[in-house]
Amino acid sequence: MNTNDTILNIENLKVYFYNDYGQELKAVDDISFQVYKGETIALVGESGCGKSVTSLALMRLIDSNGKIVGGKINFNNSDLLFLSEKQMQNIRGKDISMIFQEPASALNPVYTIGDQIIEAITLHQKVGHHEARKRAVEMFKLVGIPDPEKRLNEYPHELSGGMKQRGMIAMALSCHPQLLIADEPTTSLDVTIQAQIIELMISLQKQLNMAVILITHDLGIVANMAKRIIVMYAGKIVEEGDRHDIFKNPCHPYTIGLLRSIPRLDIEQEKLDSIPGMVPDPSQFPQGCRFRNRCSFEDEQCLNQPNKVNVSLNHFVYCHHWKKINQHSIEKCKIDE
Amino acid sequence: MKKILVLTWLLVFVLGISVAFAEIKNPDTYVYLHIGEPDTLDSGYAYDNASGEVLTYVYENLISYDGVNLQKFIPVLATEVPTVENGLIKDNGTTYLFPIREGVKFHNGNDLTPEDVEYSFERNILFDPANGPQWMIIEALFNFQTLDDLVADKVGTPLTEMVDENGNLINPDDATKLIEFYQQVIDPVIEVQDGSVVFRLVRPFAPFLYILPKHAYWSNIFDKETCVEWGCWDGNADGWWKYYNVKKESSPLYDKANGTGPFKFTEWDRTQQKVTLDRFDGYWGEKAKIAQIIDWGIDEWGTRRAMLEAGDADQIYMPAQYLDQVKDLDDIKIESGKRITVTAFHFNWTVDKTSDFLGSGALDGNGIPADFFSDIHCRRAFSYAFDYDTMIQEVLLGYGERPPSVIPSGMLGYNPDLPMFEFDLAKAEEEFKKAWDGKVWENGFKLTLLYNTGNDARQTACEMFKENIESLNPKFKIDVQGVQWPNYLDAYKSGKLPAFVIGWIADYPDPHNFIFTYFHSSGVYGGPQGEAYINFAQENLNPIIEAAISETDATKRQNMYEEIQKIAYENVLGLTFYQEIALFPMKTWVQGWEFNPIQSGEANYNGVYKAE
Amino acid sequence: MKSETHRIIKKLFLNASAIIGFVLLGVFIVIAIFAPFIAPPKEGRDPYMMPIVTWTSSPQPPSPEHPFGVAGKRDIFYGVIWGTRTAFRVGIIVTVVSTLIGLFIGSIAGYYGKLFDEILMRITDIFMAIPFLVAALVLAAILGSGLNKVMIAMTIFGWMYPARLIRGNILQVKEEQYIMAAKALGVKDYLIIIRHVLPNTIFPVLIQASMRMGSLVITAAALSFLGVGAPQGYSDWGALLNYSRNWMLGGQGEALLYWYSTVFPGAAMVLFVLSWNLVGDALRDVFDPRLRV
Amino acid sequence: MIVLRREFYFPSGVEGLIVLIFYIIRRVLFIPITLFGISLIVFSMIGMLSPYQRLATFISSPDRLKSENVDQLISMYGLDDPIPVQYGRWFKNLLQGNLGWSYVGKAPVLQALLQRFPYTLELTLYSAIPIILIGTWMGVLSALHHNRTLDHSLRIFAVVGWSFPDFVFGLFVLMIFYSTLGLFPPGNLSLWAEGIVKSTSFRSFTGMTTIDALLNGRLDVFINALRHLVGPVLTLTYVQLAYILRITRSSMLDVLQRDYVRTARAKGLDERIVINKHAKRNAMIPVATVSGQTIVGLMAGTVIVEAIFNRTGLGSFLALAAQQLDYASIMGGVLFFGLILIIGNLLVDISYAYIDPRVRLD
Repeated sequence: MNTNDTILNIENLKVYFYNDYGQELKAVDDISFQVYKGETIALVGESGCGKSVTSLALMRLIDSNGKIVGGKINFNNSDLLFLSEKQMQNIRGKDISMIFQEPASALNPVYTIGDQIIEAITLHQKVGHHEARKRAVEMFKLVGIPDPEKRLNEYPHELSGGMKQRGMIAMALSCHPQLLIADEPTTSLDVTIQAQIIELMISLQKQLNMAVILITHDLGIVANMAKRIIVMYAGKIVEEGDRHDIFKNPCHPYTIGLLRSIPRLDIEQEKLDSIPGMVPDPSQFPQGCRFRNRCSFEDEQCLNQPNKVNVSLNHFVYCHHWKKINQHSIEKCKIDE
Repeated sequence: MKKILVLTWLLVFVLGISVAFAEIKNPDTYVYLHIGEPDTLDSGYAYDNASGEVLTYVYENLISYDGVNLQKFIPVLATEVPTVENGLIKDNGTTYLFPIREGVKFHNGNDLTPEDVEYSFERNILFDPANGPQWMIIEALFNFQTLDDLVADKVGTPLTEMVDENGNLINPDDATKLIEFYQQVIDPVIEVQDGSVVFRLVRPFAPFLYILPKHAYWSNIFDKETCVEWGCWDGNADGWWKYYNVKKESSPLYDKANGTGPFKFTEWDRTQQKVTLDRFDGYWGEKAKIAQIIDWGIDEWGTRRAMLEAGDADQIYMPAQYLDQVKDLDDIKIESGKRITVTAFHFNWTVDKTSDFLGSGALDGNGIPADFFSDIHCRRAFSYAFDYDTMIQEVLLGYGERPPSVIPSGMLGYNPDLPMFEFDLAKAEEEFKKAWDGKVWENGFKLTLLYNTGNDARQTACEMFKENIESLNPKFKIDVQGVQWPNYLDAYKSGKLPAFVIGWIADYPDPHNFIFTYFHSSGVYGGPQGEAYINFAQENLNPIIEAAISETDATKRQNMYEEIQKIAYENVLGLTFYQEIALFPMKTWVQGWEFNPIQSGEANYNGVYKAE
Repeated sequence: MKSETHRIIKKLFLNASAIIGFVLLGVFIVIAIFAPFIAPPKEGRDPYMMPIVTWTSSPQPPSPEHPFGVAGKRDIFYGVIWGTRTAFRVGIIVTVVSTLIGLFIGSIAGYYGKLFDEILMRITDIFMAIPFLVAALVLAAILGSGLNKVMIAMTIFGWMYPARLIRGNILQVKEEQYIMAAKALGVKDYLIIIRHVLPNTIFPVLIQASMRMGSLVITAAALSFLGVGAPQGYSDWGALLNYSRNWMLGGQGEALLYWYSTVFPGAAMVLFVLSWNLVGDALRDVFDPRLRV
Repeated sequence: MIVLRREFYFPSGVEGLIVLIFYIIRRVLFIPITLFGISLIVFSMIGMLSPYQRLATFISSPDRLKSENVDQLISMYGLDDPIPVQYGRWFKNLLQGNLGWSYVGKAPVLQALLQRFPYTLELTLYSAIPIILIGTWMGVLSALHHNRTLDHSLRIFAVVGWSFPDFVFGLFVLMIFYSTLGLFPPGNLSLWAEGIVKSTSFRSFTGMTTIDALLNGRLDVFINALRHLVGPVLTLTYVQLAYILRITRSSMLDVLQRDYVRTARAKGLDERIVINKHAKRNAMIPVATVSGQTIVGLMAGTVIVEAIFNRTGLGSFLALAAQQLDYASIMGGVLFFGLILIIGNLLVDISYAYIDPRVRLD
């Protein structure tokens, strides 16, 4: 994967929120990563670790009480942070588009699903209503919605959860974006529908040669879809690497803990290992490594900020004792694909 | 998009701005604003000022007063005013003869004939609606208060028992009796005699001429032909009872009028309480100076006043207390006039047992017995406890006079030197101590005084009694309550009020109209003054009142009425507060305005006109 | 729990209009409590009746002993001060009673639904279809005029609004799981209503009640305008304004000659209603779960 | 708290129409029952009055009333009959379409009501436009600037309007625009304009002067009628504004939190389109119901404005009837209003289904 076809390069992104008490919450604290054309990258972590905020920051849709305080977001070699709102609007939905977790509430209840898609198409592709309608039907077929002509005229509340998510995807992809951000796309769907949606996204990605940022806390989905995985914890990246590296050779204690807490069918497990303690309150992050108070390998060295260490090609970790931890985990249990 | 919509809407509104000030608005229309609207245009039924002020100029009477002089008459539809000297009053004042003017046209072109005059009076007598004004004519001609009593006397059974409420005879063969009644009792009393109309009274009635002149709209002259055509009584002896005491709204003349007066009735817009009259160019006499009259009821004082200032109104009705609001405005002048009216405070000698204004009903400090005011000391104590001069100076702002008793100034029987009550709290205290041989002062009492909300003068009078009497003795409690008119009427008419403030506007300028009303046992205010009073009146007042009415010699009548007023003073039958001087704010461009104390309206429509 | 209340109080005082609302309300409460000291009534007299100071009925300008001037022969200052007590008395009694009635009817209709709901809601529709002013006037004629009679009328024709609101909320809350769970546990119906249903639906009613506290004063004023309600001379802002309405156009060419007879009672009424509305708005912004901004 | 009033489902196409018609029939069937309920309640209230009290409306010069007249009048108008008998008599007349005579309106009750209805309708419609437009406009503005100066000042401005008794404000408007500036006079029309309207050449289509004037091509009468409308409309608007503003504000605040607004933004739509098209359309649902209620409420609520600006109307007619206890007018008026209110609510509910597709008309 050579570097010149990077479509997105985030450097030292910082996004802080200010709550009613005037405290500053460092939701995203100095994040950097790249996304390559046609590649699926997964942002993984417990809820509240800043992965959604990162995605919203990308689209510059941060709520009113939050602010992007630092860093750069280079997309197609222009920094999104310096674009005017007008320029940003041209990008949203055309070059970068997004789908959300709750299909039920993500679609406007008072307009038919057709209207909402046609609106996106006419906005970005400067085509007449009739032509836009034709393209919407095509998109519906693409995402596998049966009898698209009839479905276009129906209101969101008349569609099932899965159907709505397919509609969302159709809308997001209607203008063939270069980058799709999928924020927990399958979380609210039941398992059978989840599988269909994942297959759909994989096939669409190939067809449209589109980069996808998949945001989820479900490692199962990540294993299926993502080429590269970024593990986030408390607003920071703790480990980054290819799928093989992360699943086969996890170095950061948090990543290991995550992997160990997945229920396995193939081996006997009386008790699931879970990570002790709770995600710290964003207003009082511990000094130095933010995972240290839950890390069994904690020592005074962890008091200062761990820096980025290159474990192998494209595999990085932010931990002082990653070697020791890595060794420990390999011996403890063989984890295969 | 929305902002534009709102702006256009505002723009359209402001488009029609035209600053209209100073020069005379609607120069040939006289706009007079007052409260309420006419009750009916049927002169036989109407008994309120709002109807009166319209009827006075649409219809005409046999005679009229000579301008504002209420002691002298001038002929109108009659060619001559009957007097003993010119022989038109005969048989010791029981026969009056009116020669009828010829060539007079009704608004619809019909001619005035003596038959019209006879029909007008007979129709109204036979109509005699409850709470209507016809008692005056029936009393004058037949010496009975109602047609019902007259029929009861002559036929044996009262009319109300012979006729059901939609005018049919309960027992059909009464028809012959009633036909005879008409032919023998009613018809001969008013007869057409070659070009004149003769009235034959059952006994001399001194103020008979006062019941007939202009402003006495119950004596208006109809056109028989039109009335019959519209569905009134057809004039025949048979079936007259169908038209007796019919409901106000079902009278054919309710909202139609065809008179001989200087103005034609054009329209009564009942959604705006507005009556429009236009000048009748076929009028036989001197034509009115203004072309159109708008007689409009606008109940909100602020709106009336704003329209006067802006010139959209020429004259408005104004309660006295708002005087200094319009006093020194440059384009407004204020005329005044003393009406023949008296406001007085009267006692109920035996309050109805079920009244809830008696408190505990005993002299125990939180109530009064039903016959509290039958004790003269209580009444006299109240008479000393009222500050008559402050009432006139402060509440009426000086626009009022104090007549000694119920007879207002400007009329026979009025004598300013008669004894008057004075305000003296010390004497009031003495009287209270003597009342109910001392029990009143010892245990104290509590009574309720009621007024109808909106009447500022009556409310202040009650509050004055409260302030003064409660200052005499801490055990005295007076509760002042304002109620809506229906509740006031209910309490007052069923004799539940211990004492009440009430006013009377003269029907006609003769002392009998006041004395009978206030003091006679069957007068309008007789009933509400309680059982004890009725007995008292029957013994020592009714005889003199009835004697005075049939006395034709003016000086003798004057002494009789003074005698009655002395009795009233000695027995403290009532406390006269004031005779009001009314105020009439109008634009300075109003000319020819004149006030007649007996008129029911506030403007002489046929005389006013507008000029700088 | 601490942080929750802390958050609410903090939230309340961040919001400017909430501060104005609470401060104003505090001032009115203080005036109402200390009315006998601020404007001492004559002993042996009904304290709610304004003392008569002159017999001329035209208003007198403010003077040292009558700081707000004289209107309708009575001292405006006394009327405005004691008017605060009247406003609270009318507001609290009518709102509390009518809300309780409304809660009772609304919760039964909402919770039991079907037949109850149909009948009770039809009755509510009937009561709402009768124009309030007509009903109040007829009732005043029956009961006699005076402020407490009018309060009865306002209560009889005031319970429908809380009833409809609570019913709507209950219909929504009824579907929630925790109600099903409670039923599954066999908890008695009325206990479910009191412990589960009402606490979750009470806030909108409280907020509506606070709004109505303010508006009742205006309704009372409207009734005084129509000649019912508090008589002239009673310390009630509505009655005072009803008197001063005839003097509002001023006199002798000066439009604002009698400004004080309208400004003082009018300002008192506006500020009173304003305070309740701002408090209501503030409460809704804080308590309404949706508006966690 | 935005509560969906009722569950209505309104599928598009023919199927929807059938559901709609059934729904209307069901609601219409309820009207007589509700009206019957209203008449029972009001009549029983009137029944509690003493015959003397109820006599007041039948006599014109009360202070001239003689005692013996009182009993004669009471029996003539049947005031002392037992209440059920009087109700029965009234009900029998009602069935024949005769609502009795109105002493306040000095005409048959039905005619008095129908004469006044167009004036009230006209005033209500002309006030409804600014109330709803300005109310929603300010509501959205204050929601968009949540808790900032504009939000506070708009709300205080509106609440001051709401907390002003309308007769005080009405007189201010009268003083400023009429007494001093001479711009907008009270009453329905100036005398000359009324002359034209009353003339035979002027055909009355709707009874509403402004519309009739346009239909008759009389622009001058139209302008004059508008000038007379400004005062009352201004008063009603300022007083009623706060309610619409508050509902719009809280509904807008709620909608702005919703996910689909974020989706709209994620689509790259301009903020103005996100607000006006997506957010506002949803926020207007509860506002529509409230606006419906406000319009219907205005019908009865214009008593004081009609009195101050001396306009004909149902409100002042009913208030006068209630003050004088003219029972025929009260009964007729209350039923008339009941009908307007019920039909008004029905229309609001049906429009509800159009505005919010989630709403089912079952």
